[in-house]
Amino acid sequence: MDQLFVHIDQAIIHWAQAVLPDWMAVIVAMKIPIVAIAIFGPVTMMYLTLIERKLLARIQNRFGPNRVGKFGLLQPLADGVKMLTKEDIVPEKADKIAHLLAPILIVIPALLVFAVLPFGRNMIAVDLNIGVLFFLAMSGTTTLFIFTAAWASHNKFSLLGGMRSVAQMISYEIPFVLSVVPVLVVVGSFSTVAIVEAQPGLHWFVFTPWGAVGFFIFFICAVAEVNRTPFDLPEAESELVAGFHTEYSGMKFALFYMAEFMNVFTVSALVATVFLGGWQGPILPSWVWFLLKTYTLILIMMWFRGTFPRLRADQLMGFAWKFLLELTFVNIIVAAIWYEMRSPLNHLTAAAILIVTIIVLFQFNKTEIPKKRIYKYAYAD
Amino acid sequence: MMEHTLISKPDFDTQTLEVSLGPQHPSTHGVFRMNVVLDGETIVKLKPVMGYLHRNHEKLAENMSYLGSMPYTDRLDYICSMTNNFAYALAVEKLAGIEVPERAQYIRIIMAELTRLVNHTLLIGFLLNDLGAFFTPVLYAFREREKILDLFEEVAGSRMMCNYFRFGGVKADLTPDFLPRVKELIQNYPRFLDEFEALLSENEILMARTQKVGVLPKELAVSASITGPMLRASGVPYDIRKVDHYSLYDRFKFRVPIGEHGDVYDRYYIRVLEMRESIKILDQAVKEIPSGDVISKVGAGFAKAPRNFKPKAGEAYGRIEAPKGELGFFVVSDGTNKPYRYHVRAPSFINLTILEDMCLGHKVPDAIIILGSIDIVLGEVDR
Amino acid sequence: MIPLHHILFFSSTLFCIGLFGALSRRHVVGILISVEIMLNAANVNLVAFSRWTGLIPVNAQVFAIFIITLAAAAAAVALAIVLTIYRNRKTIYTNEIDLLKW
Amino acid sequence: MEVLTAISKVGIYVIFGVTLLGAMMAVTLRNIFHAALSLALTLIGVAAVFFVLRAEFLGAVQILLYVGGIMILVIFTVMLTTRIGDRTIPTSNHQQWPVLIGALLLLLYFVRMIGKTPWSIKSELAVVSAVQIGKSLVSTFIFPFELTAVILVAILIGTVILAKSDEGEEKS
Amino acid sequence: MFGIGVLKGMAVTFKNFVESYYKKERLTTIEYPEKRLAEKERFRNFPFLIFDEKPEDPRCVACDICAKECPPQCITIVRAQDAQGKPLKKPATFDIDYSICMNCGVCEEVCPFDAIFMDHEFELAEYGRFEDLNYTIDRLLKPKEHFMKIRPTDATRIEAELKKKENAKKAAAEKAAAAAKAKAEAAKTQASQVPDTKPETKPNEPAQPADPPAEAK
Repeated sequence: MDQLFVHIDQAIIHWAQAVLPDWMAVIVAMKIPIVAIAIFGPVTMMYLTLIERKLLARIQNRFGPNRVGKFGLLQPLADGVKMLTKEDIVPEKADKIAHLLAPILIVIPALLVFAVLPFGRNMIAVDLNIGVLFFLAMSGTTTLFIFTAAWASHNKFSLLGGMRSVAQMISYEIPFVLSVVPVLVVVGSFSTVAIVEAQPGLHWFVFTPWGAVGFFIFFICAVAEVNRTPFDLPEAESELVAGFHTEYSGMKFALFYMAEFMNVFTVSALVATVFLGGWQGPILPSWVWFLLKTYTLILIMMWFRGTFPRLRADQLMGFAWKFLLELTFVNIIVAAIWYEMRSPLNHLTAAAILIVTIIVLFQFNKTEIPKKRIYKYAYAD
Repeated sequence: MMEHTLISKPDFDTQTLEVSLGPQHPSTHGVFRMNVVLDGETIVKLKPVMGYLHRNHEKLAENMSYLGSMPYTDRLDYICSMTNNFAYALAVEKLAGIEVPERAQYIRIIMAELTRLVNHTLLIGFLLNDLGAFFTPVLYAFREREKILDLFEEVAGSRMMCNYFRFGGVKADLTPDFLPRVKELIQNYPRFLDEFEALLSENEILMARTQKVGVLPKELAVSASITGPMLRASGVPYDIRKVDHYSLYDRFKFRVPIGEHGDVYDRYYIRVLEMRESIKILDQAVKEIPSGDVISKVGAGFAKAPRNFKPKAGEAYGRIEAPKGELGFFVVSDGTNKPYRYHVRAPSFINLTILEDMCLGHKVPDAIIILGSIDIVLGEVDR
Repeated sequence: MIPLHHILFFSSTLFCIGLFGALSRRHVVGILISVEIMLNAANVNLVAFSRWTGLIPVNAQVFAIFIITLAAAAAAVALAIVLTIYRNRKTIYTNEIDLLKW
Repeated sequence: MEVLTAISKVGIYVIFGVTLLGAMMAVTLRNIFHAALSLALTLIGVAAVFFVLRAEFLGAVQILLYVGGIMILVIFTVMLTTRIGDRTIPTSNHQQWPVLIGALLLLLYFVRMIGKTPWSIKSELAVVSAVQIGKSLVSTFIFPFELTAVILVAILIGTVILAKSDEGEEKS
Repeated sequence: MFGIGVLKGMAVTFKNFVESYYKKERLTTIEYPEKRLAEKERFRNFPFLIFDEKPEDPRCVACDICAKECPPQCITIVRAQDAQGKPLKKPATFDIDYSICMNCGVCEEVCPFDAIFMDHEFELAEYGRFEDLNYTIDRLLKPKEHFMKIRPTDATRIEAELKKKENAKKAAAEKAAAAAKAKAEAAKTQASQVPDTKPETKPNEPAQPADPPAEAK
């Protein structure tokens, strides 16, 4: 069961070698993972939208889409058709080329990043030896394309949304990148497969002290990187109407939507790979473990969306620069110390240092942490 | 130095940005526009623009019999139609000197307090919606509001446009299973409130977003004749139920919560505490409600034939503690069956006048939640 | 694989395009863009040599990394200067910024 | 199998072509916003060239730093300095043609010089991994590494002061 | 920054999520077209006219009180006339413009003849905006039984009152008839002093079938 997809892959390659000329067979062999990702990406995106709507509905005690298809299962298809048939309005004074280019440019990195994720034991599209760095580089480029979308649609609201989103993405990119460094220091290589192999059985990194803190920071920054509540400032409906994608409709809006949800999947997949031991797990086949962990993280992100109000721009920045960044630096040092020392002593020292830093950071941010209030009553009879 | 002839004239010279939020905007509670001048993200100038929902309510009332404009008062503050009827009925009864039997007074108080629960629950839901919580609090609020609206429909015939009050009492008596259902509601509501508070009150993001935002100082509140929860959140203990003792409010024991900072968080939390007090009033009212007829003989006659209800010439101003503030009706009669002058003192309109003073220096998202915390309904603002 | 001199042709053309841009652009940011292109051309050269001829291939790549970081730093300062020029003189066209003091 | 190598060779030349096209657009387009975008295209093209030359670490760093960092700076400056609805004016000043000729001459000289010099090509092509770069950065190149760190901090402070002080001055 | 309050909030939403699967009072959505909510008795939607036996003679006597009292003035009545042009106690046309009516129930209260009541029917979508929603008399008329079906308590109360008025009218009619007969006999006895014939048929004399003179009301 574990190597199911790998056997399918081999079978296709054997069939291709038997039938096609050899160079064609090699091309087919290369193309299988690409086709798999090209199907897997959009399909996950479609069904993630459905899962999100169903989950949020249940949190709010209502049913969620159940009219189209048996339990609303065909709803994503209906949305897709609607998006395709909707008229595509381009504002008259907008920058036509950039307006068209932005959604395409945003989807490319979202798809490219799938190549680096280890879906299961030797089920990875391209085993780059700079896997994680490639992922971070790709997610870095989305900032630029979001801003082109905002600037090209030539409207005040999207401009404000664009500026906010760039500021947020940059200030969360640094803790995002640096919180992975401890894992790289301990594993010694960028490649995602190596990282997963370094967490055999149940020795996931999340159970080490620096791993827990790293997981917390990495997950928070991942939520911010993907612009989801409580950091969904750029497309804050209540203030900026729809942030940078106000002026998009029809298929272009669908592309933004697709990119957002694919990012949600890939980012939680990376968090699962780096901190929760990718496809490592006791009994179940490897790819089941991988999907299980990724989907729990996605459900947590959706749970956030159902519960939290939005952070204001300056609080959001303050949280990144004045809390997360310092914690990441200390985390790197603690990981190094943990790596050097042996036996249980390292866990204790690492945990001690981390707790001290968290307390100290809380003291520094005292002014911002709100206090509970008690209220008195008049006319108390 | 010699001024160069510049090729391109910059229009970004003062770095300020003129943005108009509304009238077609997802979070302005109806058709209300704010012309905001922004420097970066902080608000430099804010001009509210109203009047999109003006329906000429007061001129209409002058060409209609007194009872004819009672259904129109439901449309003033379309969330609490019962309290609008209550205030109008009080004003006309003061004008014409009509007595109201005890049972009718109790029914009126029960309806008023139920409307207060509906209004405050809805407001907290929409305030959280402006803060960005994606519809979860609103839908919890709607789930509870449904129970109360079912009670209204059972008694008055319509969920939101009740048209239930008549001069001298109420249109019809309570249905047999109205009181048991109110008792059951009184049991469950505190449990819902505790769950609502657990979700919201200690939520750090909410506290961070709303504390010290949109502070309304006590003096400004009093001088701008602000009334209702906004005034009490700024620390002024003024509640018309306790000041005027209208209807039978002095028979019930209840307290009035007071805030000190007067910011958005206080206004939110005062409304939660007020809901708990309303439940106490409902509890006592449901226990002590006497039997008897629900409308005085005189009132029933006029309800049957409103055209020959000719109060003697004179004027009267009846006011109540509506969920949004002091809702008053000023009625002037010249002896005919049509009022000579009819004016509504709308609380949200007057509370809206100081929106700019509270928003200066804040960011755009803060202006949205300050507007949300004032609790305006455009039907009442524009009349 | 392709021979070394093809890559060198590519990087030199890239360099010349950057040079042309740097010298003929009227918009200050345009000039900065061209300078970035010239730096990239140099990087390509370095990497090509490290791959084909370099004695210690690592040095060239480390050198390329230093160039990238310092290019980033230079770009940051340059753009800050451009902003201040714009704020004081309301223009970012090179032929209008010809006074040493304002 | 030679079909595959032919395809990959064509692929490399396509990357070269796209990068050069991007560079030319970046240099000649009138609308500065489009020029910035084509610069992004050039940078990504150069990163692709690094990948082709088996320098993945450098390619990833290039994308991370250049496209993720410097491009944002360029776009921000472009946004802050142009007016919405600003009509584009001729981009190049009068020295356009002489510079073009000079650049072409220089290019010709480069090409001739590259063609003539006998490159001492090693037998097997070197591949450098991220670990090697990391180690050498901290061992042989420790001094430049620290120096760059100092320079970066200085620049950080400098830029903030440059941009910030005017902000304050303008206000008073 | 992230403290306990945030976790408590998430616990609440999780509880809601889980309970909405098995707790009845959590999940209150009713899937409208298939399942419907029980209608409240006093629910008032648009008004309708009521007729006792035949749709030709509705209870409404075209007294125009409801048209005058209606706040948005959406009722227009034209009184019927017989051949010679004498106005009759029946409306020729009685139309309510449903697009203007705000179902406030004032017409039901002020109608002295209990002829107009508020209906429970709310699925009234039409295609045209102007004429379609202007309900004429034939679309407004509904039998007494419909009123009894939708509003039992009010219907019984009103039927009782009508019955009482009916009996009072009949009794008054009989009294008047008896008085007239007594007067006639007195006149006859005075004139002929003939022994008065026992009108044994009087007690079980059937009520005149003709409709009682209206002015007795």
